Amino acid sequence: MIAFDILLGLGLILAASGVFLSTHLFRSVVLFVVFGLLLAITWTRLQAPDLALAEAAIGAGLTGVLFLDTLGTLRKAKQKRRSKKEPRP
Amino acid sequence: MNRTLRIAVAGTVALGTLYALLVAILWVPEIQVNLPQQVALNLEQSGIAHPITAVLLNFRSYDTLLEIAVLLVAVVTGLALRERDALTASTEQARDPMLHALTRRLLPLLLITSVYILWSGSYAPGGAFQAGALVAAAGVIARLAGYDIASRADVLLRLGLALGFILFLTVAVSAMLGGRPFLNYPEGWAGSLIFLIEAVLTFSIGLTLISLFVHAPGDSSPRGGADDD
Amino acid sequence: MTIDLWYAAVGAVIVALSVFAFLTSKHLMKKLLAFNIMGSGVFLIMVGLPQHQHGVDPVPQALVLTGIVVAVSATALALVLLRRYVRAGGNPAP
Amino acid sequence: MTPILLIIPLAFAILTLLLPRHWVRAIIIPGLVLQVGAAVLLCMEIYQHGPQDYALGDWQAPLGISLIADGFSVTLLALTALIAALCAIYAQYFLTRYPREQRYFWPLFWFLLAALNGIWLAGDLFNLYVGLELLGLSAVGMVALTAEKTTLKAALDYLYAALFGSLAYLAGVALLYGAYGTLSIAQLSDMAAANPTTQVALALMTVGLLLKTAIFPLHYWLPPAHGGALAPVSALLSALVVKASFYILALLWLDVGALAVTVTAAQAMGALGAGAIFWGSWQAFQTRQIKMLVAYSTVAQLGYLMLLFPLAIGVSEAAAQLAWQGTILHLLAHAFAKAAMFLAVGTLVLALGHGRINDFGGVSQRNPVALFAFGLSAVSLMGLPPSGGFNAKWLLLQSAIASGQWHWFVVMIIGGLLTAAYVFRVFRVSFLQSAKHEIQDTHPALQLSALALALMAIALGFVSELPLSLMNLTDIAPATMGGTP
Repeated sequence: MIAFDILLGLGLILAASGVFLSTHLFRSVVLFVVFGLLLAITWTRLQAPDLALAEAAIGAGLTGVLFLDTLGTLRKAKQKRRSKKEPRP
Repeated sequence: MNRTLRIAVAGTVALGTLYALLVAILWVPEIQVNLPQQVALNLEQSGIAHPITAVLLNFRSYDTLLEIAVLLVAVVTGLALRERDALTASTEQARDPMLHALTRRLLPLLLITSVYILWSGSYAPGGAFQAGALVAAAGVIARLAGYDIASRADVLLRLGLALGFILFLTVAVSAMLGGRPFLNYPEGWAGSLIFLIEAVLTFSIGLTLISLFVHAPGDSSPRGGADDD
Repeated sequence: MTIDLWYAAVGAVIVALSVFAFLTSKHLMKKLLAFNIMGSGVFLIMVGLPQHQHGVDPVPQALVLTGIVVAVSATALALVLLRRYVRAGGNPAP
Repeated sequence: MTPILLIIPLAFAILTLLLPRHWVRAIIIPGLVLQVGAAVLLCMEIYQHGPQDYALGDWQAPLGISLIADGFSVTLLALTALIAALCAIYAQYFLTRYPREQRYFWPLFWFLLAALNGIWLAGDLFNLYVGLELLGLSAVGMVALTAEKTTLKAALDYLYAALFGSLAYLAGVALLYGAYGTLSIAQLSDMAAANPTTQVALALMTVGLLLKTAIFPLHYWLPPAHGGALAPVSALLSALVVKASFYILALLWLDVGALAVTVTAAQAMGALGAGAIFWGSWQAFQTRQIKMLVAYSTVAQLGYLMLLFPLAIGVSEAAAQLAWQGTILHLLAHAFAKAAMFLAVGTLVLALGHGRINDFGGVSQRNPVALFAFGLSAVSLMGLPPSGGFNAKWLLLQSAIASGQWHWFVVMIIGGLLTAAYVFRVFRVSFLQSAKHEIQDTHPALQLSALALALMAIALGFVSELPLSLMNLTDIAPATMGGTP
């Protein structure tokens, strides 16, 4: 039991570091969702099932989708800017 | 700016924060007030058997009222910054038949689950916010599959967004008309009123989160012309 | 050490990491990710520290629930602003 | 009575969101009258019966949340109602040029007022967090309304600062709850002792609130946000919004954590204030855009508020009392003067079609009322008599003398001179040079609402006794005056 908590805590820290260290934004967002899911498990360990539910649905789920969606538009905007630049160098 | 300097400053601040927080946590003084005990003692009077829902919608309902105002402010700003053309364009692009079929099965499931979570909130984990998030998830999936919801009917949309807040505020104010304090529930009615508020809130929260997603400015259209009303 | 205190300490580490990331990262999306993770760290402290002292406490759990909803509203608003800013020709990683 | 001041703005926020346009225009004035009336009534009630504690939902703190209406908070409620009313009248005419922004301006405006009133009345630390977030998000929304590239960037920077600041604040709340098990401000100020947890909590909250108050060197977000927003928005932000986080800061240092703060820390806060005064004034002197000048002037004037901490902590009761009174007056006078200045400048920019100070020539002939309002508010900002600003600075100077802290005396004197320097830049150009470009006429309501606010800043010099006697009716004052280490 204790070993599980230690691992889970370290997992949270690792996932958070991964989000920050990753050079690809897409990978950061995926790791962010992983972090959210680990946090949801953590809440059950802290006897807070409501928070586990909310974290999985809102924290990881909805926020993750919002981030991914924005990432898509940012990428498109970048491509558009590039394609605009190319015809007139 | 000078990158090394930036990292050095950030590192110092972060290490200082870590040290301070750890000291504060490890040398925490013995707690004096036992609030969980008070919650337990007053739980019966609150009309709700699940302590967290009781705190959120009765003991500290004022926090929740303001929190819904925060959601509304976010969505009002989102509406103010939306673009007319963004919506139609992105609806066209995403008519994936696979996703469409999947959505058809998934949507009812999500909605039923959200009703269950809402209902269970009065005695077990669950409640308006989690249920609202599920409604929103259903909406987002439907949106990705190409269903057009929560889009144009402007006045109706705004009414739907505000409905939960309106009901909450009305119940809270009507207490004052009966000579009781703001945000008080009439005796014996607390449980049912809270459930009613939560049900409407679930709808409004779901709609709010969906429209924050749907109305987010995209880049699918060529021009950013944004005229409203 | 109770598991509650352990998770509060983990929260402290996460907050410190996010502060570093918030101050060093340039991309506005990454700063927003840092804000969200920092919030989670604060929430862990908020629930873990009192529970370490007197067992399960519904009050901070309810507060964190409020905090999560506020955080998602703020994130959604920030993303709307960010998208609109990029649409207007702004650079998300100044 | 007390919660009425929350219900009015919340209800009008919803009404302005849902009603059709012409209805919205029609209900603004009645809403403002209601709000001002309720604030005045509450002031009178507190004046007659003393501070009130209102248990929301009939749940006593710490289980429930209470609203605390004391002399300090009702003064701020009245200030908010007055300034908001005049800004709203201005906005009704100003926004006719911005039909799109107008739709969403009003709901955000009322939510902003609800957040401000909620903060002035809050008796609970976590509730203050929710209030701060409501305030921050509605302020950011108002800055972003015009959706131009520069304002969007300003709004983003503002939002990030606000979010980071409130998280730091929340971390402190988490620690305090972990240490004492309560969130009630009244209870915490009885219990909070000088231990590491309390001190770390206070430090975190202080950093967060300094960021939100835009105190030097954490002011970077303020000038673009306040300088780039629409004129009525800038006025509300500079006059009221930044004061909310300062109010919480004062509450924490002088009430909740009075036993945990040290004299050294208080002097350090004063040093930040001095830095703000010098840096803000210097930047205001340098900038070429009139709105940026006014925004940097806010950075400088906020510095004076920070002087409360060294002047009130670790000194005699009499000196602390003077510092406290001077700070309140400064807060009020700056709110009136700065709102007037932003509205006046907004009118001038509208008339000229640009905001370059060096091309302000001739504006004195075509827009004399707006320029006069600018001048009157400048008098108060510089601290010249007769004005609220003069009385405030006089009290602060006396407090510095009473506690023998001559260094703060010098800072304030230099600050006044620097203010004069950047303000006279504007006058020199607008009086001495003649018009290069065509200057348009502006609606009289725009000029008059600015003038009304400026006159209030001056009038405060004659009725300073009123807020000060109200302020004595506070729960905070005794702890402040006696609670020095």
